[in-house]
Amino acid sequence: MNLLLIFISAAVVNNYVLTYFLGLCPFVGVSKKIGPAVSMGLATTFVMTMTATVTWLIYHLILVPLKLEFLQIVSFILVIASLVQLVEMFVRKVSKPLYDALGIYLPLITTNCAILGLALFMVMKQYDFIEGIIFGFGAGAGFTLAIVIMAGIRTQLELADVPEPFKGAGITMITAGCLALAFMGFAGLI
Amino acid sequence: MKVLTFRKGIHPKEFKELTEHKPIEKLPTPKEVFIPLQQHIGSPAKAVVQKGEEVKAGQIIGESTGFISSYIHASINGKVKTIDTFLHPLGLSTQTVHITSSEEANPLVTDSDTKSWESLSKEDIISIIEKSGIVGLGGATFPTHVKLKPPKDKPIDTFILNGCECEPYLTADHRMMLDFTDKVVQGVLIITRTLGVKKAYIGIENNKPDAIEKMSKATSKIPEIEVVALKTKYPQGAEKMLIKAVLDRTVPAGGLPMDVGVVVNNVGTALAIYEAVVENKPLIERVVTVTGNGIKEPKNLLIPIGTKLKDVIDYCGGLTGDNIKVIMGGPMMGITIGSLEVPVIKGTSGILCLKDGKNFAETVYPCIGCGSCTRVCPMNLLPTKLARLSEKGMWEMANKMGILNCIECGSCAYVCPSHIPLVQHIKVGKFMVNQLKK
Amino acid sequence: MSSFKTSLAHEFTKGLWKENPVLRMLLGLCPTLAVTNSAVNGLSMGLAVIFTLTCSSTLISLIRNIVPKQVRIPTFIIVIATFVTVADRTLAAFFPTISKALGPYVPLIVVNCIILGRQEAFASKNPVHRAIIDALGMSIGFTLTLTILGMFRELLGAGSIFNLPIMPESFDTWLVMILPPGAFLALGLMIGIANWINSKLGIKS
Amino acid sequence: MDISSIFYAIITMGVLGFVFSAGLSIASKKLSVKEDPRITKIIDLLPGANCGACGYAGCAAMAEALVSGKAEPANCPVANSENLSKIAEILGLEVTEKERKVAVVLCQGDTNNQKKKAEYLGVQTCLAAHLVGGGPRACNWGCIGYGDCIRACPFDAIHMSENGLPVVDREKCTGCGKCVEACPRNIIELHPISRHVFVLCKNRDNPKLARSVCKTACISCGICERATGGKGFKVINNLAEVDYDLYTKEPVLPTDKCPTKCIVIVGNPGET
Amino acid sequence: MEGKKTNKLEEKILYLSPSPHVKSGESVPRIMWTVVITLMPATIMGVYFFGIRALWVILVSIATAVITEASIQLMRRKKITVYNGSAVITGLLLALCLPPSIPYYAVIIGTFFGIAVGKHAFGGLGYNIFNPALIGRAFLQASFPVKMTTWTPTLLQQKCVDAVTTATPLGLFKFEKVTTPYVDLLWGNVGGCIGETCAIAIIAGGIILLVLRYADWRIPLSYLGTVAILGGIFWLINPEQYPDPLFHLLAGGLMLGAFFMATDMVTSPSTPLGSWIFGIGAGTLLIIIRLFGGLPEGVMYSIILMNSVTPLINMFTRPKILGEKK
Repeated sequence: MNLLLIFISAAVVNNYVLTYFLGLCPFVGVSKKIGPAVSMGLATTFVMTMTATVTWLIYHLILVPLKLEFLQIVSFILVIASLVQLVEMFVRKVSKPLYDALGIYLPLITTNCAILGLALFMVMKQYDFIEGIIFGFGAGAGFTLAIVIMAGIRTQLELADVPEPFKGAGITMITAGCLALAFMGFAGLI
Repeated sequence: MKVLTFRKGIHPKEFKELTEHKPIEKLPTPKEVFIPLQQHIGSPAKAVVQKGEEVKAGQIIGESTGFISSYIHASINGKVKTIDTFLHPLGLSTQTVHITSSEEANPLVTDSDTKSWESLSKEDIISIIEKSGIVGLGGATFPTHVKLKPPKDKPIDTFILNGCECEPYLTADHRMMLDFTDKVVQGVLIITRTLGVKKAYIGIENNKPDAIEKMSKATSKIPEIEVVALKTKYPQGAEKMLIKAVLDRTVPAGGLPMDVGVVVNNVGTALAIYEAVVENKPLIERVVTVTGNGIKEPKNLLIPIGTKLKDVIDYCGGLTGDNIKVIMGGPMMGITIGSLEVPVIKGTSGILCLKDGKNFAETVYPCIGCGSCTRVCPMNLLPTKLARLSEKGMWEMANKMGILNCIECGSCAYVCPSHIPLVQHIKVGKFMVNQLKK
Repeated sequence: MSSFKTSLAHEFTKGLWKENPVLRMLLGLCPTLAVTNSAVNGLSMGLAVIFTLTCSSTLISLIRNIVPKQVRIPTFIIVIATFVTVADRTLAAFFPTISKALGPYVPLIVVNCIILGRQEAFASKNPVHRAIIDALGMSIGFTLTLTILGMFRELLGAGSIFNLPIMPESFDTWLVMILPPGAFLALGLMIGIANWINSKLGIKS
Repeated sequence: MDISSIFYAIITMGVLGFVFSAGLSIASKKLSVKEDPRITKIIDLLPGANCGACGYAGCAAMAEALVSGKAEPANCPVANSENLSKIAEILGLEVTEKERKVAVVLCQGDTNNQKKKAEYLGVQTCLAAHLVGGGPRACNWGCIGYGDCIRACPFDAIHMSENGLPVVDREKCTGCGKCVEACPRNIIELHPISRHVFVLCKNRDNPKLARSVCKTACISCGICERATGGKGFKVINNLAEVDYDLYTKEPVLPTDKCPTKCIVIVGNPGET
Repeated sequence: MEGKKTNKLEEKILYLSPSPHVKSGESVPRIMWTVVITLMPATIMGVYFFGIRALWVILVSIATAVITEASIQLMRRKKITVYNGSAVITGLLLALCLPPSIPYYAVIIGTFFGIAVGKHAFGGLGYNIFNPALIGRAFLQASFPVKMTTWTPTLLQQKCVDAVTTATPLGLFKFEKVTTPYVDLLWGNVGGCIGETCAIAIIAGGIILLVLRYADWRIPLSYLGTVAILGGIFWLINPEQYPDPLFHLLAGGLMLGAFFMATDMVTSPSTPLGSWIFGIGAGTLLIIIRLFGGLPEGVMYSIILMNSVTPLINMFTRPKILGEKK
């Protein structure tokens, strides 16, 4: 039950994008179409789960015993950067269409705040190993949920008569605001 | 009798009472006719008469130029004045033979030539039909002889005569079934024989009980022909809907009726086939419903091909006002005509004149997503989505959503509370998608 | 020489408006939205970014020729992370309240797209003085945007600016403005206004 | 902080760094995908309008095609010659100077000249009007006047005149051909900028019909053909055409002789 | 653009227009005004129970909606279309789901937000993703949480009890486990938003809307059905903890939401299957929020959450084209 709550909390109640503002670059950049949005969401979920696993190990097995907690930013980011670059190379090799669809945002997963944020939050909340992984997975699922909903809305908005200055980022932000308003309904769920 | 139908569709007000009780009248021979060499789907015919040449009604003046093409005949006795471009009801001007009537009367080929058709071979019949320039008279104008020669890998087992006339206002087919019952039935027999099918259905909407009764009586002794009553619903007369209703077979998307072993023809076509095969009379005139509140005396007229709309309208007492919309065909799928100088062609099933043209400019609201169009689209498309995609130039997406399956029946635009010209947007989309495919 | 000066001036001013990282390039949105619930927080975050971006741009511009291509991004990030750690610790030591208010978003400067983006797009390709000017322009543009956004949200959400009460006592604060939805809405509005001004000025996006 | 923690920090980061960089460098070898560095350079040199005039999906696709030898720099009609030669340099090609093409609207049927046929109440775009009823103007060959070409132009080089006829800005026009594609009546064509004499009519109807719909329609009278002795103008299918191959540099222009004034000099001689 | 000139060829000017040339006579204003009329029973009952102040709230809201819409259209140099009634509906609906004691400035802020941001930022009528009235309400709920949850008793209740504030039936149950009699719920003599208390009046209007086919019957049916079934399941599990299904249906804004908000054509799916999914989804969310969330009421959130996935639903429930193989 506890794990379920952690998952729901990370996925909906404290949705990464809509309440912590993490992972906004890809959220804005890759939500124009459903297909890429789904792949981005899945890629991020994958990286997030992996990150949660690896950073938990590094933090608790290396940094804490050596009393090097102050190195967390540097070491986490190093781990994440390498991990993402590996994923990038892998995707590029395996699926060119996927690589093309994600475009420059794959390297930007590195700088996806959601991922480092995830690691930092995980440490802050003092989750144990399994909880950490669930937390990472839930956060990824929440990110995927938000970005796919957003992509659906934006596909529809492409046919809409949005006022010129609001086209693109403006209306995306406003839509995100409305979504955030809607997600407030989940408050108190846990 | 069980009443058959298809899913979805609409039921617009019929307005058939204007002409449905008026027997077919013959239009006096006009002073001049303009006969376009392109009156059918396919390549245009090639003129085989010269300027100044005397021609007789029924004489071939244009020869078929390909597999999908058709012959064109003079519709009156007279002299070829010019062969040049002239206005065409479908828009672009085309090569047209202009014939002025000669003084003498216009005796057409008469019933005295009647011959028995039973002795003719299949090939002979098809050849006569081809030489007589018969095309689908419901409006599609697809050359009929091609339809009667289906490819070997598409066996045909059923013929359906389309007597639905689901378009409001139009009564031409209805009157043909009443006034020429036996000829139509004989026409059906010729077609079934030529196709070599065992079963033929005559589908008639149940708003024409008199036609159902008369046709049933006429066919009661012919076992292979069955008259079926269909629910009065638009677009019941569209091929795919008709096949669905009568046989419960679904024509595959992008396919033709012959893919499910069916050939569909219109009442007018059957009549024309009878006249061509038995009476030796090529397609030089056709029954047209002239109707609407914009015309003084609505009538069902037998009109020589090539007669100018103006002459027809004058015969019917002229228009009733200034702001008139003149439509060739029915109100759902017909096209508006910008000039009364254009001629009646083989595909003209009706001339509809509607009053108060200014009121046609309805306020267009944005789509409010009410879903009415989706509920009525007989092809199960999403008309509003297709129209929006087309409007925004997203052709690829439109193609993916099946824009080419639209039969342009107009049901969606009929019900649209926002008055969006959905059909026009979709027509543009279809045109562009086809362009891009090339 | 004059062209040299104008180009430097251009490098500086482009960040303020034309290529404003937040409003025009949509970079660094996470802190923009997260910490602008008050003007002070926005400004502090901006200052932290000015420090980090300028320092890391300088360093990366200096070492740009000796870093192999494959490991450039990790290298950039480590450099950035180092300076961020410095900023984070400094804030925590001298301004504990602000540090607490900004929470994990200071460490998250590491992954702020503006900083990495500038390294990748500019500092790693340009000499030191240009890199510094560019970094200053960008980060000041960022700071200004954040401060204004913070002022707007604080005004409506708490009735004050820089903690000074502005609105009359009877003003009923719009709580939503300091909540997440308010952040999105205010930023969307600001982007819209910026685009509108630009279209009036004839600058194409 | 004591010495040992600094020591540990350095060791930890060093080990971590070593492990990951080793992993990465192995991976980069194993998983490397060869990408031509020239592509990015060429993308920078292409105009970036993604207009598609080259026949590819956009400038990036064009760059790939260029590198793979499927396209030539000259296929891009938009880029200036300086950039084209730079691209050619990157590719190691010789670039041939080509003459700039601009769009010409071959119709004068504005609302003053062309008769009005009917009230048109449908969708206000040329294509839609062309497909349904042909729009409000009488000529079936001429300009409909709803400005599809103007909306299609990515360079803001075509504008509607007061009387509803598109006018090309010959300086801004890059010859990308978007308007040519957009015009359902095909009255816009691309011509080398050095051409100035045009028959501004596409009406192939018989003279009587043509004259009845538009004041400035070509009525195929043949005066132009006779005036140039057949070397310059020819009437084919009811329409006079300029024979640019035979057209001499200094022609006796029959512009003043054309009874409907449909032969016109467009642009200024000498412009490039 | 075309000058009026007599054409020598034609004496009469004819009209060209795309087919079809006959229309059903339906129009957007007709639909919108019908919705307004069907909301009248609920409105009248609201004013009856909560007095003249409720009427003022409604009028202020409608006026703000109309003025906001008109000024935005003026600013965007678009045709002003307030007479088509869509802004009036937004104003009216928003007022009907506000507490009667809400300050007027909040009404203005909420309506302005709903129309300006919820509707016109997305392009105006037909393009909005979220129901403007509900987005306006959600904005108010987040801005003024206390004022939005302060309820006044009805005039009838005030005669019997001397209280300034009361609680809604849902709130009473959630926080105090007090049930309200069904008669009061049906009749509407309970605390709550202006237009949501009288179930009978809402159902009467809603039925008219369904009969006229101005609302898709699938949405209210599946929405209410899901709430009843899920609510029933939980009630069977633990009748102490969870209220019975009838209470779920009648209490709070569910009726108003199901008949008038969820069925908003613009923001609900346009395919039949989509309508079912929409209703079931909204019902499930409602039960989750009501039973497990921090708030007693979840109609508004359940609908706007489903609004947000409507584009996705539409996309994945495209009907199969006749004869299409998959």
